[in-house]
Amino acid sequence: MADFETPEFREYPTIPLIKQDVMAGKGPFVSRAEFDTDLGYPGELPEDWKEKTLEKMGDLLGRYRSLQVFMDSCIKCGACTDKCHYFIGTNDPKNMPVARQDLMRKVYRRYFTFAGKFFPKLVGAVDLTEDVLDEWYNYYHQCSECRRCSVFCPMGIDTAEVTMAAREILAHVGKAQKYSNQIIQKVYKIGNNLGLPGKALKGILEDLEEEMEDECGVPVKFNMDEVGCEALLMTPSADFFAEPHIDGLIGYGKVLHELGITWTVSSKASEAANFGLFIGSYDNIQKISMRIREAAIELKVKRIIFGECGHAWRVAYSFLNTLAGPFDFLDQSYPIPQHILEVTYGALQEGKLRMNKAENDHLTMTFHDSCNVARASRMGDRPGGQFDIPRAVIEASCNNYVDMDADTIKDATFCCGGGGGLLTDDLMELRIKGALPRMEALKQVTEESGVTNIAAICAICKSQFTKTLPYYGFEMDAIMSVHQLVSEAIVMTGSMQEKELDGVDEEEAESESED
Amino acid sequence: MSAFYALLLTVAFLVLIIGLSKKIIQYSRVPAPLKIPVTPAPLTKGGVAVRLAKEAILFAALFRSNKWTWLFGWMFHMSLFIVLLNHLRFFITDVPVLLVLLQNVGEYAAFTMFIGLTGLLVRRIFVARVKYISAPSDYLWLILLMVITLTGIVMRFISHTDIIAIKEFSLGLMSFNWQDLPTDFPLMVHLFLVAILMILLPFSKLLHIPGLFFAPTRNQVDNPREARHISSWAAELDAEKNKVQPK
Amino acid sequence: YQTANARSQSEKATSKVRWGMLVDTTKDVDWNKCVDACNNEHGLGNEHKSRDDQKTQYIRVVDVKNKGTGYSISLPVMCQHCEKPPCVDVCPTGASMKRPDGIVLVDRHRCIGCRYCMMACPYKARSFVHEVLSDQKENTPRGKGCVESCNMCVNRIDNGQEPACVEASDGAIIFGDLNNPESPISKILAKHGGKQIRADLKLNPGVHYQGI
Amino acid sequence: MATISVEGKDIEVDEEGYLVNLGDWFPGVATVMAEIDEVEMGDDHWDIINFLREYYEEYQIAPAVRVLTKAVAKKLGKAKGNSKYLYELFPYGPGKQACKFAGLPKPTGCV
Amino acid sequence: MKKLHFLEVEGNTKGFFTFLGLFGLISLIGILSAYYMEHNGHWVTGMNNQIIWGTPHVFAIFLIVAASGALNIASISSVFSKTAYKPLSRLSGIMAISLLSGGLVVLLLDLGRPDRLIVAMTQFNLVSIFTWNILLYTGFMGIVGVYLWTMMDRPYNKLTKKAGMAAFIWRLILTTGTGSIFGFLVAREAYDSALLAPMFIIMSFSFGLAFFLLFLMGSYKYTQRELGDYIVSRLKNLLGVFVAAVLYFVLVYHLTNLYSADHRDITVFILTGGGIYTFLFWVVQIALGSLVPLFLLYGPTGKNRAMIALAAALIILGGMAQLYVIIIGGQAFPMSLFPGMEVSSSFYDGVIASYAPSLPEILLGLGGVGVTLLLMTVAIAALKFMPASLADEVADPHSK
Ligand code: SRM
Ligand code: SRM
Ligand code: HEC
Ligand code: HEC
Ligand code: HEC
Ligand code: HEM
Ligand code: HEM
Ligand code: SF4
Ligand code: SF4
Ligand code: SF4
Ligand code: SF4
Ligand code: SF4
Ligand code: SF4
Ligand code: SF4
Ligand code: SF4
Repeated sequence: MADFETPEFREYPTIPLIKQDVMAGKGPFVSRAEFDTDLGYPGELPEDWKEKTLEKMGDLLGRYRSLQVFMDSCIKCGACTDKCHYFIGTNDPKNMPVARQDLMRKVYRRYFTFAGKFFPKLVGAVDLTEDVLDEWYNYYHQCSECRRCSVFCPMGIDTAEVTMAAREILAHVGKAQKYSNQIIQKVYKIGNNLGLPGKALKGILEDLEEEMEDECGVPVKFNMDEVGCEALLMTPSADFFAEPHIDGLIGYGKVLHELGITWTVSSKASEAANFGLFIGSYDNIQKISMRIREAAIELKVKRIIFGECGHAWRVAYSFLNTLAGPFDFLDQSYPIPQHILEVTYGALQEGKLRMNKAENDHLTMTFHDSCNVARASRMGDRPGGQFDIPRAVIEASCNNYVDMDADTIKDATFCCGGGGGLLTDDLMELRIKGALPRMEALKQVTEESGVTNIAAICAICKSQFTKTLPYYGFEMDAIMSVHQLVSEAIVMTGSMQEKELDGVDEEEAESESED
Repeated sequence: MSAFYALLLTVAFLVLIIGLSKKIIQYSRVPAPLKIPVTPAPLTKGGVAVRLAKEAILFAALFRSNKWTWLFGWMFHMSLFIVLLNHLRFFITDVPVLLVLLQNVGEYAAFTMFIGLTGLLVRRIFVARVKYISAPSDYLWLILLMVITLTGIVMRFISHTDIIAIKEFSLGLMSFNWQDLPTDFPLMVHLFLVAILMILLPFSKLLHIPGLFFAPTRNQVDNPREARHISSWAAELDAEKNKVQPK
Repeated sequence: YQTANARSQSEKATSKVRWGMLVDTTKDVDWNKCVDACNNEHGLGNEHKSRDDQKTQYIRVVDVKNKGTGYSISLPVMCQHCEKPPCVDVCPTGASMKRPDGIVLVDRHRCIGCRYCMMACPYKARSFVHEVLSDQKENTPRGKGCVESCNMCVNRIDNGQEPACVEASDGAIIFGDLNNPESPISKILAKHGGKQIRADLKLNPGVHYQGI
Repeated sequence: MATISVEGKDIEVDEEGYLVNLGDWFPGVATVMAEIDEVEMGDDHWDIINFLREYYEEYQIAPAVRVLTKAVAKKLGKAKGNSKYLYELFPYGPGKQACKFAGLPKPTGCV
Repeated sequence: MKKLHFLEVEGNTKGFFTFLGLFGLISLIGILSAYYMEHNGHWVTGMNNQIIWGTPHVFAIFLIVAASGALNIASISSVFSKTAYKPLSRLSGIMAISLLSGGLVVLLLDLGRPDRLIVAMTQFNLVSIFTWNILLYTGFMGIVGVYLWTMMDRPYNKLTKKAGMAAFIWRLILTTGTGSIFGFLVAREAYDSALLAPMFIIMSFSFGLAFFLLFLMGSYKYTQRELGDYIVSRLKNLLGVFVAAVLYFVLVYHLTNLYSADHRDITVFILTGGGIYTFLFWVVQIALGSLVPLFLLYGPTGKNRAMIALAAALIILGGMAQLYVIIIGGQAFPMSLFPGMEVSSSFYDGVIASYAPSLPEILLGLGGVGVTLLLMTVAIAALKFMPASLADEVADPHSK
């Protein structure tokens, strides 16, 4: 199926030697005008692309302090060079974070700095040519904007910011990426990334309600467009559509039901994800975020709860208040927005949920810190809550939990390899190779501690894992949602599981389980 | 010769101050429209100060990242800091007691600085990854600093210059009362290169000095849910969109 | 740091000579006069804070008594200017040194005050300066934290004078060149013999005694 | 834009091999696409493809994996009502490969 | 046997900062004491022209000797290929460096002119064993540093054995060198024995291991990591062997001295002369520092962690007493200018010298211990020295 080789596990992680141009190429499919125009981009390379490029670059330098400072302050110390999973997996030196930044920095120096204007050779500045633009396109679509490099950079330089700026500039000269733009366009037209129309969504949710009734004997509601619910649930559309995502959705439903929180999804804003982040476009991030505000107002909810999704949670946690706030019309006694894990964790702390961990005894779990949660947002009220809370929830749901190697978790976590708008089939080689470090860490715990499954809290991670796991010799369904574990373990009041466990009314329980 | 150096050093100093100030003003003017601290990040301003101090003084991130680079880089920077403190005695008449004490130990900082620089240069030449990302200027900076250090060492430990005259010269510089400068070769080289360094600093990667403190990934407080973060042009953009309001 | 070396390379300090002393303990002299002369010469006794057991003594009077016979004598003991001085061997910095002319002394610019030489000296000839001193003699700029001992009054010898204690001994101590068979000290030693303290240690001190 | 030729007709497909105009589909298209992907089409495959087309007709979207597996289970028995079975039929995934053969647009997003 | 993982200690906790502050304070007090002595001169101490090396030297030599002993664990693992000790070898290496640093700081600050450190480092008298020791100490740091590097950087693991061998040989020489500082003092009867050097080596094993065991138990307790019985019981058994060996050497040492005319007097003085040295020897060194620990380690309490810790602490105490007796007792006994005669003078010839440690001396000595612990604390938080777990299934090679 693949025309490339899956990298081999190394005996132990070492810094690879560089291999020039392994990943040279054209990059992912370029978008077409039909997808671009709604987003405010031209769709094709204009005549005066060079001026436009530099103009946009100057504009961004004046708009983002991050970009301006990062262009100047890299000391070329090389600390970041071995930190990117794409470099480790591909060995292409242009996938070293600093080299990736340098693609733009070389042009920045040539046109925006004194030294580069007069001594380009000395400081490694280059002219802007179409080749350079192509190289940008290729390599800035080999960065999942995971920020791992910035954790290790002594200057705090975040390559993701540079990547976003580069993609924004590229889009402005008609070199946008098809995958992301097509999806954003679908969000504008239909309401979610997948293009699930309201009718289909309703059908799925009704199906789930039936299933719950059958399985637990409890009327767990999966509302859509219900006005007057307590909470608006924002979750990635993948949670309605894909496996194992949907098992997570069932978990949210059970938890919220058990806590007596009425909730609904909105057909208008049926997508938590915000791909505007990937293309680095402030306007689009804001436009997409605004739907949430509108839905919350229309449905008259008191709180907004986000499902398991890394990039969605980053935008929600860090930007939503800025972009679509102030949310003074919501109940201020809850965090705005709140993560479903914060809800579940809080309830567990207060002893409001009954968990039967034994349900998950056949599993030995480990946890993949989804990088956008780990390095770009927070949960709970203290720094690092984003690490402790998911683990606490997992450990409340199952008896066997093991962490992967300390250098590959928490804020040093390795990206799954599919984030940042790269979760597309045309980048499969990159995705598989970029998954190497994560797979190695997983391999280690499967061998040493008998780990069977890995949980994640991001829709992209889950999809990416289902693709990459088989390449590395694991089972495709080893990836699970955290709330899938919760869903298995939770004992809802009045459910068949509760009766079974408590032995009350055995006959009835028996007769029901038989049919 | 003295006049040339006096002029050179004065110009260099002015370039340094003006150039650096312009950059710092630029950095503080460009908005940071979104909250992008790398988490886990501190929740308070005090916490941010501690975080930045750890980075500036201990090079904490670099330590996590690469122990060898940290070793040499930190050795170089701390030594440089001590050397610069020691240099204060050329420019102030009342040297504080602490500084006098420091100078006993401090004179050897030149050597640790040189070792640090050598380590960094060796790494740049022999580690393929680092070599790949290095432009000619990256080597030249290290060499420039090594030569400054070497000439300094020569003056201090091998062929002594007339410190008294120099002190007069530098004090004179500061009061625009130009004095004669001894014309020792190491001193000439030393001062010339120092002037070059001061002139180039605002246009080079040495902008990492202010850059570190302006990086939004490190200097932002992690409180986006608690406090609404709005920057200038983002606010304009906000106003344009007539936002839906609850009825 | 060339000060003392400069001296040793001066004309007189050659290995052709070996300065030594001969102490005649049978003469009835008040050895304390020698002690006073030494203290006076080198400005000793200006420690004001040190306890008695911390004060410097270059030269001291030792009373020896044979428990069996009851026979007893007194004799002055100072640095014996050993030919193979352990103090020099052990000194880590080379501050303890022996000049070619046999005089053993401490280079105060080099001494780090480790006191290993004191541990090594079998004659307890050395003292450590326990406090900040002032009013030192110009020729003996003693200082806190350094070790010192009898330096055979190098300052006087290099000026052609005899050591202060010799001068004060009314002839009971003879000073001279042990290498020169014609010198008075060599002649007397050749004729009447002399003994070294703890000769068993084979350090061949430059100070010899009669009557012990 | 690329084309594939089916029974003498040139049919437009996009970079990834999906039909550009959904109306162009007829069963021969699926057969040819399967040949290109080296999948041998059997009755089981056709069951799925027909189901996909029916679902799309009604909802304007490919069915979610869960919906599909349920439908398969209903029709072919519980043993086959899981995604493993579907992956056996369509190695690159029922969502994507089967949709392509069925002439549906590619479901993109976080899947 | 589960796989071994090393992990830094969490540095951002209250407990960590408490320990950091505590050890920092002890170190600071030590340095301030040194400054006080330096500023005034040594007249403020108990030292004098007879007792030349005082309490700080006892501490310094203890730490230096223990440093070489602490490396023993690593050597056993990589030189003698005992896999059971492999989990401990990194900690052993860094502890050797820390102990040596602590000792050297004390030694340096007790100099009459510590400001001339550079003289000591640049002007060598190659005849002096002391000079050799300075070279040995710096070399030791370097070699152990390289050794640690080969242990901690995976690609260089293959060199560990060689580096370990070099470190092993080096430290034998080093301890012999430290012992020889005394051995070369021909004038002093107490030290003039060929047995001193080997005795120092075995003492180093004992003190180093006791310190190591104590630190290991303490640090695992406070970081809530698991420390299994296997490791503890192997270490405590080894410790017991070393204590017994030291005891044996002490016995032989004193017996031979009693039979040699030259050394009889000093031996009788220490063993029966009464006074502080006799007390320290019999009560602290022999009883509290050797016999009681042997009982605690091998007796019915042998499995009780608290008792093992107590035994290690007592061994350290006994070791300090032993060094005090050797160093200060040895100086207190008068040198004989005229063997067989009775001697007296204004310079305290022929009398037992008096010495009472002063507070600043003790504080300086403790400061050295503080520096050691401070370095260890920083080190285990900064780099991966400590196994994340030493539970039996990780540490015991017999567990499957
Ligand atoms: C620092 C200095 C005085 C100053 O304020 O400048 C100095 C300081 C001391 N001298 Fe000196 N001497 C200093 C230059 C000299 C000089 C001049 C020179 O070197 O150019 C001499 C004369 C040499 C000569 O006459 O040839 C000098 C001849 C002595 C002597 C006599 C040596 C001798 O052999 O007679 C002593 C006493 C001794 O060494 O026992 C002495 C002893 C000392 C003592 C130990 C005195 C004291 O502590 O009270 C001082 C040691 C302090 C230290 O830290 O080194 N100092 N001393 C000078 C350091 C120069 C240097 O670093 O090299
Ligand atoms: C059963 C037996 C020997 C026998 O046949 O009687 C045994 C077997 C064994 C056996 C055989 C077995 O368990 O079947 C093995 C092989 C285990 C394996 O899985 O590879 C074994 C690997 C060791 C190893 C690992 C060696 C290696 O290279 O891996 C070590 C560690 C070492 O050498 O540092 C080790 C250190 C001891 N071994 Fe061991 N070992 C025994 C005692 C000991 C110790 C604990 C004796 C003691 O009381 O201290 C250790 C003696 C150390 C020494 O003399 O230096 C002893 C009883 C073990 C028990 O726990 O019941 N044994 N002993
Ligand atoms: C006005 C003068 C002046 C400036 C500015 C100056 N130096 Fe120096 N530098 C000196 C002098 C004078 C010395 C000799 C210092 C001494 O003897 O302690 C010296 C010495 C040194 C030494 C030797 C170490 C030492 O402690 O003396 C180094 C290294 C050094 N300078 C580096 C630098 C660097 C790097 C800079 C700037 C970034 C710098 N200097 C700026 C005057 C200056
Ligand atoms: C005013 C002039 C001046 C400038 C500017 C200057 N130096 Fe120096 N530097 C000196 C002098 C003078 C010395 C020697 C001082 C001495 O002998 O004490 C010296 C010595 C040094 C030494 C070594 C000796 C010591 O005292 O530690 C170093 C290293 C050094 N300089 C580095 C630098 C660096 C780095 C810079 C600049 C970035 C710099 N210097 C700028 C004057 C200068
Ligand atoms: C209180 C402070 C202070 C003042 C005022 C001061 N200096 Fe200095 N000077 C120092 C210190 C401190 C040193 C350091 C010596 C060293 O460590 O190298 C020094 C060193 C020197 C030296 C070199 C000594 C050596 O080590 O070779 C000379 C010469 C000198 N100063 C001359 C002057 C002259 C001339 C002036 C005034 C015009 C002056 N100093 C003013 C503090 C001062
Ligand atoms: C607040 C002050 C400063 C901080 C926090 C700082 C921090 C750093 C860091 C973390 C690095 C990367 C690590 C390395 O490779 O060494 C670095 C590199 C460097 N710094 Fe600084 N620095 C500071 C001031 C200075 C100053 C004042 C200079 C020069 C005069 C300087 C010159 C350099 C150079 C030349 C490098 C590159 C080293 C190389 O080539 O690898 N720095 N700095
Ligand atoms: C305008 C200002 C400066 C003057 C007048 C000046 C003068 C001198 C003089 C006279 C010496 C010789 C000192 C000696 O003989 O001991 C000297 C040495 C030195 N200078 Fe400067 N200097 C100046 C600036 C700097 C600067 C900015 C640096 C470094 C950044 C520097 C570094 C050194 C060094 C390192 C030495 C050698 C150390 C020594 O000889 O003690 N100087 N300088
Ligand atoms: S770590 Fe940061 S400063 Fe260093 S090379 Fe990478 S981006 Fe540049
Ligand atoms: S942000 Fe992530 S993917 Fe991008 S360069 Fe940095 S480490 Fe690589
Ligand atoms: S997948 Fe993870 S690591 Fe990669 S860009 Fe997204 S958040 Fe960053
Ligand atoms: S990528 Fe993650 S955050 Fe983004 S929409 Fe998909 S599931 Fe949500
Ligand atoms: S799914 Fe992948 S890309 Fe998304 S946050 Fe998780 S690791 Fe990052
Ligand atoms: S008597 Fe002592 S101080 Fe004098 S030379 Fe001999 S050993 Fe050295
Ligand atoms: S005290 Fe001074 S003279 Fe004596 S050994 Fe130590 S350094 Fe040498
Ligand atoms: S020779 Fe001089 S220094 Fe020595 S004892 Fe006699 S007087 Fe004192």
